[in-house]
Amino acid sequence: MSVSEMFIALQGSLSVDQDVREEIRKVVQTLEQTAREILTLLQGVHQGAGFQDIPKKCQKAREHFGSVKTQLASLKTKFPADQYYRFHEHWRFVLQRLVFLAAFVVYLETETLVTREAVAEILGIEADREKGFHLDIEDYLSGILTFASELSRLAVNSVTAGDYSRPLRISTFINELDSGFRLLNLKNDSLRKRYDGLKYDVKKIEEVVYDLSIRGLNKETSSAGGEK
Amino acid sequence: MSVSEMFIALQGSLSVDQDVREEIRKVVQTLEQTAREILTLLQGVHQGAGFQDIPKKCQKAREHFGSVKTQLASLKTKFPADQYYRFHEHWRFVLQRLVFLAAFVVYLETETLVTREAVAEILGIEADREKGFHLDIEDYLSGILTFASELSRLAVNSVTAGDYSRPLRISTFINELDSGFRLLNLKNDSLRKRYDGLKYDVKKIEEVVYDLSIRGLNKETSSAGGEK
Amino acid sequence: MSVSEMFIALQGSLSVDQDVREEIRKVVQTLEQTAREILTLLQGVHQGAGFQDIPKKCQKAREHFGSVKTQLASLKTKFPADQYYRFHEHWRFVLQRLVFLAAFVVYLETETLVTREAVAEILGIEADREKGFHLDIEDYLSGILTFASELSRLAVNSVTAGDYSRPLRISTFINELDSGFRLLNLKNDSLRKRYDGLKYDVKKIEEVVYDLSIRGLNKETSSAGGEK
Amino acid sequence: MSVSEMFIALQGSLSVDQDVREEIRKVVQTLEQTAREILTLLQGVHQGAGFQDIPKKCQKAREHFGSVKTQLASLKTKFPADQYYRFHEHWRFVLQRLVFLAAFVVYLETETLVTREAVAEILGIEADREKGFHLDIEDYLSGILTFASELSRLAVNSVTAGDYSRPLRISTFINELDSGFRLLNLKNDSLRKRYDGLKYDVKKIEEVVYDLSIRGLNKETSSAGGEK
Amino acid sequence: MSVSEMFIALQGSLSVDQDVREEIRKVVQTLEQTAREILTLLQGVHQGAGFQDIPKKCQKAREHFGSVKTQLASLKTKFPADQYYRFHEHWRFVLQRLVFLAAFVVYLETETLVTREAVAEILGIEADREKGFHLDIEDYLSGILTFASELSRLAVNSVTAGDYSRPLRISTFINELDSGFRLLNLKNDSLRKRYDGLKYDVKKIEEVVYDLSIRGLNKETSSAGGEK
Amino acid sequence: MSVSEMFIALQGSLSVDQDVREEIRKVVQTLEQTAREILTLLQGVHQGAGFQDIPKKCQKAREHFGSVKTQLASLKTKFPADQYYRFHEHWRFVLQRLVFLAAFVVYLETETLVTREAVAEILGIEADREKGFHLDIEDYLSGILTFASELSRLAVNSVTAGDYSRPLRISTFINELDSGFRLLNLKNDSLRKRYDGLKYDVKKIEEVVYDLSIRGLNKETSSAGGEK
Amino acid sequence: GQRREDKENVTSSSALMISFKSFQLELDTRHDKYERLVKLSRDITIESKRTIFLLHRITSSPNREEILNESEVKLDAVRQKIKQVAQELTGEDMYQFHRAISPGLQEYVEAVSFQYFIKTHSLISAEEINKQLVFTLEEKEETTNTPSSNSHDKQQHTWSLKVTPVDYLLGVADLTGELMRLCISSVGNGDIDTPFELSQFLRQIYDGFTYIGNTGPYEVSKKLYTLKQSLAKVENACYTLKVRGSEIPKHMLADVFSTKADMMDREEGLS
Amino acid sequence: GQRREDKENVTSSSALMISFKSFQLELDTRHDKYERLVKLSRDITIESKRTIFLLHRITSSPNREEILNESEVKLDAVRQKIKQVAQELTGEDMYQFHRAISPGLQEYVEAVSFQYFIKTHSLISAEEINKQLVFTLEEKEETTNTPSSNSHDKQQHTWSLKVTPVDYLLGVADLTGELMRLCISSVGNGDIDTPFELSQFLRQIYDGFTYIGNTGPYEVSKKLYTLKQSLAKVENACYTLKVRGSEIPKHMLADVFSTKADMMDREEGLS
Ligand SMILES: [Mn+2]
Ligand SMILES: [Mn+2]
Repeated sequence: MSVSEMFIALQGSLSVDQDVREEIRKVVQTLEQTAREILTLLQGVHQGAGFQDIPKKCQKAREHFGSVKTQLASLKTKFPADQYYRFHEHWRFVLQRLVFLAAFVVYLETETLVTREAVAEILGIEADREKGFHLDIEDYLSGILTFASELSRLAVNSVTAGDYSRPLRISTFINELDSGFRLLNLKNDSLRKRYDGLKYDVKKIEEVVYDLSIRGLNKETSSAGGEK
Repeated sequence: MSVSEMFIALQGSLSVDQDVREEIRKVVQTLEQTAREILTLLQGVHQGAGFQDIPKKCQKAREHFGSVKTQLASLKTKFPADQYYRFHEHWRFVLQRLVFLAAFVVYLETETLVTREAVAEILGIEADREKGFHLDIEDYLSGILTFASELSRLAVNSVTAGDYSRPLRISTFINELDSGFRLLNLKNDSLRKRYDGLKYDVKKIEEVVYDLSIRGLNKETSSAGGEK
Repeated sequence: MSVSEMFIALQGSLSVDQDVREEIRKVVQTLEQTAREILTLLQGVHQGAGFQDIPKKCQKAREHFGSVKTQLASLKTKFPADQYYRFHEHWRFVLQRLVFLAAFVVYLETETLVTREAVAEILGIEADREKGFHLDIEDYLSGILTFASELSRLAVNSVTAGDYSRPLRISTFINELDSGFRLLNLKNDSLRKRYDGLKYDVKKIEEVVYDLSIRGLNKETSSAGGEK
Repeated sequence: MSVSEMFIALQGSLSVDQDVREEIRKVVQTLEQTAREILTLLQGVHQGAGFQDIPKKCQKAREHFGSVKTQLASLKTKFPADQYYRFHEHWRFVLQRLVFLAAFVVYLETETLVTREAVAEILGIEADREKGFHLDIEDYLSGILTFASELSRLAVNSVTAGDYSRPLRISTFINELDSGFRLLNLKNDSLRKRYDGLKYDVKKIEEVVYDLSIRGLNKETSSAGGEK
Repeated sequence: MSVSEMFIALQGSLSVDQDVREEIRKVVQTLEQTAREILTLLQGVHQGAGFQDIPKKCQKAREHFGSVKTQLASLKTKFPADQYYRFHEHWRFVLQRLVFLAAFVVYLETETLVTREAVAEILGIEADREKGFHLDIEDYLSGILTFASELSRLAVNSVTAGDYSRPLRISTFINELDSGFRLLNLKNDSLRKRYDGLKYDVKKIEEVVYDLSIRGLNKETSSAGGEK
Repeated sequence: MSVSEMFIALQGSLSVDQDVREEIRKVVQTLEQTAREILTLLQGVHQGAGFQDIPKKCQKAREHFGSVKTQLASLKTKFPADQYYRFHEHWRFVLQRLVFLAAFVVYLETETLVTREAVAEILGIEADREKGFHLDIEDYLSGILTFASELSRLAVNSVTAGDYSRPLRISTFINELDSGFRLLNLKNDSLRKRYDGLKYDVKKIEEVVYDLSIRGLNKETSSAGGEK
Repeated sequence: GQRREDKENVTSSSALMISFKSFQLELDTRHDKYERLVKLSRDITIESKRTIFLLHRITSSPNREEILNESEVKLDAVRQKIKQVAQELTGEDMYQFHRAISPGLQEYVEAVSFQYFIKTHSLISAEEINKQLVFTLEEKEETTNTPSSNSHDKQQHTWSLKVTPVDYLLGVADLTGELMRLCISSVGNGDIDTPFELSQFLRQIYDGFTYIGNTGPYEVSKKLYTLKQSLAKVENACYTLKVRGSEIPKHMLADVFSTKADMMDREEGLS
Repeated sequence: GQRREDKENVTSSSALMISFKSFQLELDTRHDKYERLVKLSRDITIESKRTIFLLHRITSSPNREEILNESEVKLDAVRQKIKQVAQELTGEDMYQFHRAISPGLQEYVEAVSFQYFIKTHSLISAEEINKQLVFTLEEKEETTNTPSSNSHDKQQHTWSLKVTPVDYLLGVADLTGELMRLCISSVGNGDIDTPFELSQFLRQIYDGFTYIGNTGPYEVSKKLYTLKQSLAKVENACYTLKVRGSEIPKHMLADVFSTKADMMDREEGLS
């Protein structure tokens, strides 16, 4: 094989690579679009009237996750199964966002932390690398941290909406989550930076609980709204 | 044509170009000066006494926008209409700032979001690219984001000034704005980065509303000022 | 118009814009591909055997410029004519490269400097800004500087190929070019920096001529190749 | 004059120059040392107990400024008066820092902004360029901006120390300062960039005032410390 | 004096300063233009026929230096004499270039090194810092180094032009210059870096002399040109 | 020990460090001065008449090395013996230069390569790290490479001076040196870069020998000069 | 050609070649050692970082002792690595290899000073750190680990390493980041004493660095900005605690009795 | 206070804590593997570099074979390290750890392609390189080196690694620098065939990279400038050889007879 033939072949594989990336980018864009729609849906929770119809919002979000599944199913056909990490950068951001959204929905429904396996199921992908297109653990954790930050906002806004019991439950929940994260040895990367933010979310929620308790509001039965 | 004749001709074009830029720079400087004056005027809103005479401040600002119109009218005479984007960098910063100021004035007057068309009218330029010297969409959006950040400051300071109802209205408004932005599919550029800042403004305002509501202050009739 | 309606309209414009850019990018990619092919073709000139068939190589290159014309013709259909500078960054690099290649071909054919008008014609675009899709002066000059640097390589390799008369002609040519550039009042930008490199090319070619003349080789009839 | 004689003469001038710089550097080092001591002294203000003895700290700082005067007096003997800008880079940093420190002391004493003339007097130098070793305007402004940033820290820590009235006074003061800066037409240089930071200080202080006012603390007589 | 009055005064000074800089920039641009013209004139020396009429070229260059004098005379009226180093950066580049050109002319005329005093006279400025607008030593040296590099080009091209005796004289001259520079104790700055380049010029010229001597050409009476 | 006491102690050790460095810098400056003088002395070798009195030049250089010894003896008293590498950067450049100069002298005297031990002795320092202030192997090698580059210049200039046998001897010598260096595994640092230069020196000398041999000059007894 | 063969006659046994062969050996030995030290430094960094994470898991008295013990075990392991570094540097000028080991040593300083602060609420001194970096052969785990087998006549040997003042400073500068994290966590855990204590301590360190200013090397000055930000975060946290602690909700006195005790508790914490 | 103790009730045995413990294990395992691969990559880099230095010592036929053999031994050792990499990556997605091993693999490509060029005067293909990176357990040195002791049932195992096209390209780009060095050395050693051959070869590689242009990743385009400079150096060297070879010193014909043969020799080299 001559040198120029070799380079033609190399150029060939480079352009295949670019085509794959282009295909991936397109699917990822539709995923981002769906994710933005789910987000807009769930953002309604924070606003005055929003607290009443949380279950309805969750149900609607669940429907959207159906589209997500289809889009992710399409995504995994775009590249060889054993080259997940070759193209990882393209979808890691949107996947983290979807984890956040799934965790938020599950929390609103059951006040529990969605497991990695459960998210994977919601998204229609694998939890386990060996089995195919999966959810990387760092992406899962990163999404959970975004969700934690949303919880501190939820605590604040539920007080505004007159629901005084929710912040306490959130406090218990986020404390357990914090204990979980403390078990991890993170590298100095973006996950570490986001984990540092968790402390501020915990702090904020603690402040809300404090505000309620010095006013004796923590013992009231929630007067207004709340879906429970 | 000899080489040197050719280069003499080229130099001719180059120096015309440099003169145009010089002219543009001068007009832009006067625009910046006027923008700073409007800003100083509107900053007064944040200070104690400022809440009383918002309408007067707005009216004064409107007068300044008259000068802006004249200056922009002068600016568009400095270069051929179809080379807007050739020189765009020179005025884009000041135009964004003027959008922010116009949006602020309009909000203070009517608590509504100024449209691109309305800003264009205030500035005496076109909203529509085809019609001539216009307001680029991204510059409009960028100015709106600066304005959103000013709103969170306004929420804080209106509480200090004893106006407890305004923050709630601001909160509703900025949530709507946030939903609007979520409809956009922004690329990974400076606009996207600035938009990422919006969520902090939203959160800050929610916390102000929280502070009021946990103290029952949202139910009080605002004791001091407020133009409504 | 509600806020969300307004943003939907804005998103409409933004996505038109993104589509235009996407279209432009695609055409530019094919242009780059063609430019690379012409470059690979012309690089053959530097090889020993290459000096014999310069005319053939030039002819082939001319054929490729046919494709370039078609591609550029397609490019200009992708956006309104008065937005040239809005999207200029997309094609400026490839256009500079095409100027270099056209200048190289013309030089190999006739040992003259291609004018801006002539390049424009080769590329099937306008030399005059007013007339439509044109060749920006700075892009023209930038391409010419790349070409000048190629000339110093040509001087060296023509000697290696046994053509002893060419370097002297190149030397005269590049001196004229250098004088031409000295007529320009360049700002301290990238073009200025690139122009500073020209003096090294001039010097290098002078040294080649020196090497030949001190050995009396400039007086010999060139023994090997050379198309003249 | 032979070439070597000429170069010996040149070396003579060069080494005089180098000696001057060496001398300047030495004095500047002692100035930096004194400035660091004043800084360490004034930083004590931020500590709980520190708020009680602000007057004592200011008095001590004033004594240190005596040394500064002597050192600056020595500095100006090191070079001809008309070469101020030749060596400006050597002392500009420390001078900015001294401006900050003087402004801080004056503010702690009288809650006013030190003028350029007053700083010059504290430092024993001229405010007026024509009169000799003076304080450059940009250095003055730069020092004032550092001081503004220290004020936001002071507002926070005075609350922690139980002084609830000071933040309001600081807020009024920094707003005035901000308006002042808006009168300046700064170029796009480091000063402009630093000025952009001022708005964060303004905002931070407004939030402190907000925190106090929403809790009704701004109306209390300050319980702990405060020198007033 | 109120804060705003103070800042208005400051702005007054700042804008005086900006106007001065604008004025200086304009004069410097015309200086650059003249310098480019002299350069073009002298570049002719390197080309074939150029060696014949060196004296004429020098005379013409001398005339251009008349314009330079006028322009520099205008430059020094633009700012107070004791602020030379405040604005030094604006003209230092063009002044270095003029030193180079003056040194080249003087060398072509007399094969001697122009002294700093002599350059100053040619430019119509002072050699002595105390006396007013002067030629900074480092700028003088920097210009001389540019000139040295031009000499190596001259040596090469004089051989091409058939003048075999000049390189030897250049070699002696540059060796003396090199020894001169070795008397200087340069700091690790840009001048030092440029001086490091001198040794390549020395070496290049020695190689030219070598080329001549191994071919016995140094003993020939120069056949072509040479003004001596 | 309180925190502030600790920092005072740390600051103490930092300023001791700075003082040591200042002392070192001073001695190094005198060393550089001496090195420059030796260099000027030895540069004479390259010029026409210089070849006659090489022995005298070497003797004079030897005397200067006496001063070097004294200065280096002073240098080693400036810091603790076991912290050589802490301050290495300060003197490594001048030491490399001195190695070059010593190697050049020794070569001119005996046409042999000075050993590391021999250089150390000439400089009055140790070859062995354990014994005290020593010559680092990389500095030794770096100096030798500078010397090699000087040899190629010597080969060129000895031809000019009419000494045709020296280049051949230099060729043999540098070939052996090159073989030596090829044994080394260098890191990608400055030594590696300098070693890459050796190839060009070898090449240049080979070219001189070629020039001589095609003219049959390699068999002549050197007609002019040469100290042998 | 003939000339090429000539070159071969540069016999590989000439004096020059012999000395260059020794240079080869010397350089390779040096580079190999450098490389081994880089690897050790990476190990030290990683394990130190993990120790810091471990220490952040302290939230209450029950697990406090346990974690402190565990951190001691981890730091002992790190010190064993440092011992290997010290062994590599026996008879060497440590500054020659300083760049290889400096990152690891800084991280160790950070970890060990963090542990020390948690235990004693004070700053460990450089001397204290260095005291723990003197190693003797007698330690039991030595016998198996030493690469050289004839450890017999070396039994009296000791190895030691001193962190430089600059490494110490850089480690302490990074410590402040960990202290800031500890502070924010404390607020989140309802612990309101620690933040005030930490702000005092951090201010002392900040004042110390201010005092040093730019007289140290550039790397130290470079950390000042982050240090200032950490201090600001801690000061803000204290500010928030103070402000909210000052609030007596006059307008809403429900259930005062039951929360009174709790509030008294808090007030104490602030004084 | 009471609240603090509440937090302890987040029992360490909750489902959440159990899964986070497994996350800790997973992350630590991943990071440890990454770190081991970084170390292996460094080893591969260093030994590859030394192989390149060794190959530059080839100057003539006598030592040629010897050096080639020695380089083969060295490269075998490097491949043993790569085998360890391959073992670490068994069952993994190699792209997950690519950043750790890429520098080493690039340097190996550089070394092995340099050796290949010296042997065959042609460019080794990526396929050829990868063929040598398939390892089986049967190799004799295996039995001692394998960390896992129960190698019994693994005997049929093979491990392999593929360098990516980009790693291959980056290695080849660096190869051109070595070829340039080889060219200049050749001139210095009086070998005038090699430079012309090298210039042909380098031009082909250069044309290849030009053809790829900016369609590859940024790292590839970044090397184009250096590559162009290397080519210019080689072309300049050939130019000089040609110019000086063209010179028949008409004015000085002494001793023509004895040098004639030598000159004819040179002319041939040029044609
Ligand atoms: Mn840390
Ligand atoms: Mn390499």
